[in-house]
Amino acid sequence: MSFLSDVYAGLFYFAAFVLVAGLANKIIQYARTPAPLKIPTTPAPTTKLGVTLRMTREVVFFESLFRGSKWTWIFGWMFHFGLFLVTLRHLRYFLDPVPLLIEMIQPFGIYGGMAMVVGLAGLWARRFLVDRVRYITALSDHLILALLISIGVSGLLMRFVVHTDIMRVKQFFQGLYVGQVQILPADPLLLLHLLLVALLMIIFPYSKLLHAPGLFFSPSRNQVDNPREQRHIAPWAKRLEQD
Amino acid sequence: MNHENESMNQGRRDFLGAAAGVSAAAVAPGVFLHTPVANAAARTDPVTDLHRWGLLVDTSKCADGCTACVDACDSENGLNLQSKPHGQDELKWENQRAVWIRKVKLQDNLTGHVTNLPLMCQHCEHPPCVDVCPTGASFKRADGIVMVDRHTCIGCRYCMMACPYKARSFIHEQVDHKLTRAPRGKGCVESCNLCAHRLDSGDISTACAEACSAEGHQALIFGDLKDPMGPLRQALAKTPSRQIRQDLGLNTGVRYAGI
Amino acid sequence: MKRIVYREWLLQPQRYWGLLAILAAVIAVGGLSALYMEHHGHWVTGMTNSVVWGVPHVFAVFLIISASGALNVASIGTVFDKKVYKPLGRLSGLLAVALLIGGLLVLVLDLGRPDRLLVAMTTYNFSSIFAWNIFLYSGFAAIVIGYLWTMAERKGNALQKPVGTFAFLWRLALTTGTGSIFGFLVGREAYDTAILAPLFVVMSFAYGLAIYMLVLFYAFDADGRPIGPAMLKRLKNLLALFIAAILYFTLIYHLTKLYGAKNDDIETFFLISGGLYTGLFWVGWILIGGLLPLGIIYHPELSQRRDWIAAACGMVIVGGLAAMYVIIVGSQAYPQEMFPGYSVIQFGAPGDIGGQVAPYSPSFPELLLGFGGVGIALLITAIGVRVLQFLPESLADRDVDPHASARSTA
Amino acid sequence: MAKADFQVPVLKQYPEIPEIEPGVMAHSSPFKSKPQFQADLGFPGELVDDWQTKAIDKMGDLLGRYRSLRVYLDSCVKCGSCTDKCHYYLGTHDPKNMPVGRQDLLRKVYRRHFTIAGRLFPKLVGAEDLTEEVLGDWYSYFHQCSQCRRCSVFCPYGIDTAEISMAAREIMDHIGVGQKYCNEIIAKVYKIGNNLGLPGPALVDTLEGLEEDVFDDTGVEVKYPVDKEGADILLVTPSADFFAEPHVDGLIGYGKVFHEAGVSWTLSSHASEAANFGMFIGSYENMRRVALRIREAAIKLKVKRIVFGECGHAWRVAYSFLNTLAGPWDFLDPRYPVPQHICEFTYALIQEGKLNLDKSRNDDMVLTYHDSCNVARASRMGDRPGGQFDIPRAIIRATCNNFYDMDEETIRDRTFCCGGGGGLLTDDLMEIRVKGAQPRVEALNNVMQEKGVTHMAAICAICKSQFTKVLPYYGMDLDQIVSVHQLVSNALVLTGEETDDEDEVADEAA
Amino acid sequence: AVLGVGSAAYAEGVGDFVLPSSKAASLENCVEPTEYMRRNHFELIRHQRDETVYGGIRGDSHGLSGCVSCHVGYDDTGAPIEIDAEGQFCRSCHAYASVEMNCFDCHATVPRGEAWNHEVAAAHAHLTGSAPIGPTAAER
Ligand code: HEC
Ligand code: HEC
Ligand code: HEC
Ligand code: HEM
Ligand code: HEM
Ligand code: SF4
Ligand code: SF4
Ligand code: SF4
Ligand code: SF4
Ligand code: SF4
Ligand code: SF4
Repeated sequence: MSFLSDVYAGLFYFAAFVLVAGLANKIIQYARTPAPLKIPTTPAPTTKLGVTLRMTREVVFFESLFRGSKWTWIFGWMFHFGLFLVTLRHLRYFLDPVPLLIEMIQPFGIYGGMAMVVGLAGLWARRFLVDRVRYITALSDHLILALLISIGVSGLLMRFVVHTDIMRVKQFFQGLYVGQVQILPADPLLLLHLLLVALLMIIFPYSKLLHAPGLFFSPSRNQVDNPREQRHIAPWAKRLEQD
Repeated sequence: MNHENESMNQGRRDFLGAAAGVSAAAVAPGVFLHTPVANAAARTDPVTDLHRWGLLVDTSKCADGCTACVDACDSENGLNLQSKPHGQDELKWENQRAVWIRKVKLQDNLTGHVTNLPLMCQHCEHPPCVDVCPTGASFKRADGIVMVDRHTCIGCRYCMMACPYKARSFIHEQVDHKLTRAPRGKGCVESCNLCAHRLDSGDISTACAEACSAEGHQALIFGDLKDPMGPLRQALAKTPSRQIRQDLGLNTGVRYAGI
Repeated sequence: MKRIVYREWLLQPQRYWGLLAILAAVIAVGGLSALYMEHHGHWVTGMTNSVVWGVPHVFAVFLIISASGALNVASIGTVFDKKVYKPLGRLSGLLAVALLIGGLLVLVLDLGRPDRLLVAMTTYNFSSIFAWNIFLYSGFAAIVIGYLWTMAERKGNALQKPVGTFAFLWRLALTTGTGSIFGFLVGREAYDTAILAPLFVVMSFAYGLAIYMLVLFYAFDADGRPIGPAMLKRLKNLLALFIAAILYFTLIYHLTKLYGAKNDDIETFFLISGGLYTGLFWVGWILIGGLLPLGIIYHPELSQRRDWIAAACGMVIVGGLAAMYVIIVGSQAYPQEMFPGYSVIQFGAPGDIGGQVAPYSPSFPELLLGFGGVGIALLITAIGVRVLQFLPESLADRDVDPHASARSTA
Repeated sequence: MAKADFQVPVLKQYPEIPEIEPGVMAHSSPFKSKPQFQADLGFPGELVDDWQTKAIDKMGDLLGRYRSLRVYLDSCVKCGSCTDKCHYYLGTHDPKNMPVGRQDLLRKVYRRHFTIAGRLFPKLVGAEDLTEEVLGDWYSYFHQCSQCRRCSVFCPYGIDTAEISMAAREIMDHIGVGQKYCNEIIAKVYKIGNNLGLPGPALVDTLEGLEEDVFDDTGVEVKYPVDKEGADILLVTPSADFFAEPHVDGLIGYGKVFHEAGVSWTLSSHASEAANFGMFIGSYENMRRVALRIREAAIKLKVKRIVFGECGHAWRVAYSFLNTLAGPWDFLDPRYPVPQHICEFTYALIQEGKLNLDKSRNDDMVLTYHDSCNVARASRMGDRPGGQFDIPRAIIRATCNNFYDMDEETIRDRTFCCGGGGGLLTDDLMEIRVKGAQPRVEALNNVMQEKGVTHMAAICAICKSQFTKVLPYYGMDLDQIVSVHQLVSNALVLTGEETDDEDEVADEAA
Repeated sequence: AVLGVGSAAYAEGVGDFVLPSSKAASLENCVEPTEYMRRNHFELIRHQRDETVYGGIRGDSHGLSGCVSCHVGYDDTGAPIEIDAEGQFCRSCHAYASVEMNCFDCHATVPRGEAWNHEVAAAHAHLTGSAPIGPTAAER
């Protein structure tokens, strides 16, 4: 029992470290790499504010994907929006006291969970049904979907079928903040859920999940369309001029 | 207004027919043997259709100026704990607060004769409120009591539209004070439930009928419409009675004598 | 066969975003009103235990039946194979879904416990028309979306006719169902009649078409697409037909009521002595919603002018709201008759209403909520036509019906 | 109809997304560049020893220099949104022509060498070593991308396969595998000043010919000056404009517009080429070298403004990169953007009412307009986003009575590339050019059938050349493609022009 | 007065949320094993709710009124404290876990006018706000 708690405590310390360090590393790498040319996909906004709006539309509504593929958009958006709600709902395990806003979103998180699983199922189905998508799918693409679906399903099962002791779960994670290992309820579903979550955290910085930070660094989306007005030059290109 | 009288007579005949049907049901084998006794303990098994609870209002006995039944219902069911929201108009509030039973005074258009009667949910056998309720929150218990499951009521108020007796009330405001036996909250519809909690706790009485007796009027008689020996059926046998809006054929559980 | 080319709505960005901003503001105000009413409880509205459905229901029912009517245009195209209506089909479907969502949202936000929406969607009482309506509504949305898909996706074209026919039947059921919400209320004098169902069906045709035409005119004007005179004439004649049908069924309705002799009191109430309700009936329902638009449509000059036709559509809509107000609120205000031959001289406590006309004055938030619903419907439409190809590039007569224009020029 | 030794795609009424047919285009690759031209550009002449290591090193170098490459290689989630967007996929059905399929050719090597997952579990994430076979695929398929950026419009992360193609071509150049067409042309620019290798005197000759033609036509002396020092405007235009049809009609139009505007202008023999093939091969250094010629010419001729003629890729480099590559332009007149597009110039004059346009002169044509890919998705005109769509259309509407757009999904930023961009405009790639043109030609065919469209206007030299060559394969006429400024040229009534029917013109102008 | 609030919010063991002043404090177990209650109490009350509302069954301790009567805390004067008040039994948990619970929109938060049963009523006669007990019809 307490052995299990120790193992999970260790696992989560490790996973959190990998997630944070890996992501930080990637983000710094992206930020440091220069973009020597102006390549926004036009028509593009001509002001910073416009770019912020464009980016917001991409992040919130998946605008380009909407234009590209309606089915993928429906399922993809369902999944991500569901995931977003679930994440907000999960904050209750990690914050104390729980902010009012999170408290108010709580009930919607459950719908989010369902939407997430349905969306993932749709996305997965597409990987089998559409020949073009089947062609570009690697094993890892299937595995990530399987991982996320398993997390979702185990969570929903806990919510609706085999309840776990939420108080203890929260205490466990609150304990981790201060380096104490509290008792984690030894419910199999919870243990599975948490194991998969730790796995997700670990692979995040080393897989295609990098699309989340990647979008913000995509030059075709985040650049202002003003090359005639402002000279844009990368440091290494500047050096060419000095020769 | 000749035809009105006619329809009243018609009503009477209908009722006799209906009453015959009731007794026929009660004579069914096995049923007859069961007589309800007031056991002090609360019930542990679900209600059945061996009973159908009802009331007889003898309007001739209902006193002008008396509101004992209304007051009793109010305190039994916590209705007196409602408070007018700050700033609300007095008259409008009277039209908005929950009322389970009201005292009605009628005057005959021809004779000018004044009749008093209490009006509450009539516990229809074929309740329109139940028919229309989208979620099934309005329901009829096996023992004939029509009530609202306020855990599934969404507050659509369709049942209020459907009820011919204006028996239902919508809770228009936040309720601060409530009784354990009578939970109540904003946004649901409710109405007289024949003091179901009393019945379920082993007693056979309603607060209103009890209060009327206590006042010495005996205008309200509560009982089991399926028990031929019970006080209600005995009283019905003695007095001619009818249902309000008998034309709708709802076969109400509350009957009126003297109108 | 000639293809119909559809294009996204290419309104100038500033104008488009301005429009969205206005609609968003209307919706926000409506939302805040709902929040306000929900937070305090319904006592802040004009509604009471006597008039339990107020202005929100007027708007909601209006929007819902209009939704079903808006689909009419598509049905004429697919179900009745009128080719010239085909290009109008997609917008018709979109508008139907949008209006339905707008109406339902108003309905839901006026519930006592909107937080139990899930209860409403998971527990059904199948003897309730209302419950059937929930099915009818969500089914309607789903079918119309499917129908839109068959119109937009060529793989689905073959299914267009069966799906369209199904949608058409479903829609009739829906309006009939909505009408029946009232028609089966035996306890209310005004409603207890089967004629309400067909009345609602023709009302839905007219209101839906009027809204459709206004939206079409605006959208086409805004990005300079042509509507041919033959097309215009067709639409406006259709509208006239529906208006006439409303007037006819209104007459039948009152005749049946008058015929059922004991109803003459409520007839007197509606037609003569009902104060506001009588006024709304004659001026709103009959005059503004019926006679005036008919006059415009059959006027030799005015009927040639797009703005006058638009005005006629506007009048039909105003008349429709008035009709809904009379039907929904008026009938509740009229006292329920429980004791024939008696006068009610006291009914509970002094403010408690029985035996007399119940007062109802709508509060501001109720109105704003109603407008919010309209805003939602328009917002969905505006976004829909912008991001997807709902609008045909041209409704000029030669593009829609080459033979007809050949005939007319010949 | 032109003869083809391959199957020319059939045009349908409605676009169809084909099923994949792996490998059908593997055979298509351009001729390799000769060592001598490689050297001119600073690349090894032929495949170097230990090319694998060199290629990986170069990839590492580019990853450090281009954020786009880094982010794009990491971010793709294989959502499939781009798969049916590339005209080469639609025309050839080869899955490696799906943008993501194309990217993956490079990505699998990237994963193998630059990611932990690819190093540890190559099979799992689809990572592969750079083998000869992979290099072969690179050479084939990265030369079946016209860098049109259509894929980037629909990708949720804006992944631009053009950037990947450019990087791949750069890597290949660095190990000695260059493409003949692009590299030879760049070498020609360095030597002579333009892609076609048209020397200065020939240029002067050609332009004098034009002046005579215009005079014969209109009776007005419109000048086409070269190397005129002190002119206000330096016009940089694709060299095809000097003689190819219908390009040259565009050039005539520019001259007339300048003439009417009353500005002094000149061409330069040193920078007699607007197109910059440095971009096609992804080589910043070469692109910069080509661009600097314009700077040199501008300084030498002491002009105040620079205006570009009708060319798509050229306008991308001019609009988006010129300031970066050859700026700053502080010695030019600060009142005008640098550079300007000829359409912006003409449009401003139309707005001011300075051009007397007789639309009826174009009544023999019913027009549609082809948004050239790089103008549409990689540049802008005017001061509002989307000006690149509105301004040319406004010019066409001002000069023609009959204009219809093609299907919305095939125009504006969703336009289909002509099929010949990105350095593929060479006869050794005829098959891919014809097949890649299919989506565009299909949309054109539809408006021809439905609206009676007869001609398609374009503002790109590559598009014009490509269509004149390719349309016959589809049974259409090569002269159905026209320049936008050809329309202007037709409609423009020059001041002092003798017209057949003075009254009519007066009516029109009133 | 509000005893055990501090410990309640951070209780670790099973049963540590029980308020010392409540009746439950003196008992060994909840209506079901306490481990079970922690995870499933709401299923129980919900089930009981339907039993009561539709079946009229009120003689079971799994009802919400049962919870309140046993778990409600009392202040120094012996007056019951609302069970969903800050730091009280239901709230201490629900606030920590941020689980919304709207039962007490309608339900009484202190035992007050329990179901009509003179035994129950008599037992609570001393509580403020209890329904006045009159003689039943049977007794009269
Ligand atoms: C007979 C009295 C009694 C009734 C009625 C009762 N409980 Fe309990 N409850 C207890 C006792 C005693 C404990 C503490 C057991 C322990 O310490 O292990 C407890 C513990 C609990 C716990 C666990 C608290 C913790 O700190 O872990 C919950 C949750 C709970 N009860 C909820 C309820 C609910 C919900 C109801 C109504 C269905 C209810 N109880 C009815 C006596 C009762
Ligand atoms: C030991 C801590 C604890 C105590 C004490 C407690 N609860 Fe809970 N309760 C929970 C947790 C945790 C959940 C949420 C379970 C979930 O979401 O899976 C919950 C959920 C519920 C729910 C379901 C809410 C929903 O929206 O699904 C109800 C109803 C409920 N509790 C009632 C009560 C009542 C009434 C009391 C007091 C008598 C009480 N609980 C005391 C921990 C507690
Ligand atoms: C809108 C008001 C309302 C809300 C909210 C409400 N209830 Fe009730 N509840 C009632 C009413 C009214 C009764 C009484 C029905 C009767 O007496 O027949 C009741 C009865 C009950 C009963 C059976 C009687 C008892 O006291 O044991 C239970 C159990 C119950 N509710 C549980 C809940 C739970 C759990 C919740 C929260 C998830 C809840 N209720 C929310 C109105 C409500
Ligand atoms: C800024 C935040 C994010 C944005 C804007 C974003 C956007 C997208 C988009 C547009 C897609 C492609 C469409 C699709 O297949 O759904 C996608 C795919 C995906 N996203 Fe995200 N995402 C974000 C965060 C995340 C996070 C945090 C996760 C994981 C925990 C995630 C997991 C996935 C997965 C697994 C896919 C691939 C689905 C498939 O295989 O088809 N995303 N994302
Ligand atoms: C360390 C992190 C996490 C912890 C401690 C955790 C814990 C839990 C618990 C205890 C539940 C049951 C909720 C209940 O019974 O009411 C749950 C549900 C759920 N979890 Fe997690 N989880 C974590 C991370 C995640 C992640 C990353 C995802 C998604 C990718 C996820 C998806 C879900 C879903 C969909 C549900 C069901 C819906 C819901 O209750 O919100 N969880 N989780
Ligand atoms: S208590 Fe009896 S007498 Fe008094 S009003 Fe009620 S029914 Fe009439
Ligand atoms: S009287 Fe009204 S509320 Fe009561 S059962 Fe009949 S219809 Fe329903
Ligand atoms: S208000 Fe409640 S009880 Fe009445 S019909 Fe609506 S859901 Fe049913
Ligand atoms: S039976 Fe009970 S609930 Fe109904 S009116 Fe009488 S006292 Fe009120
Ligand atoms: S840039 Fe154009 S040619 Fe290249 S892959 Fe993308 S769509 Fe195809
Ligand atoms: S659209 Fe973008 S993310 Fe999706 S498969 Fe294509 S390149 Fe990858």
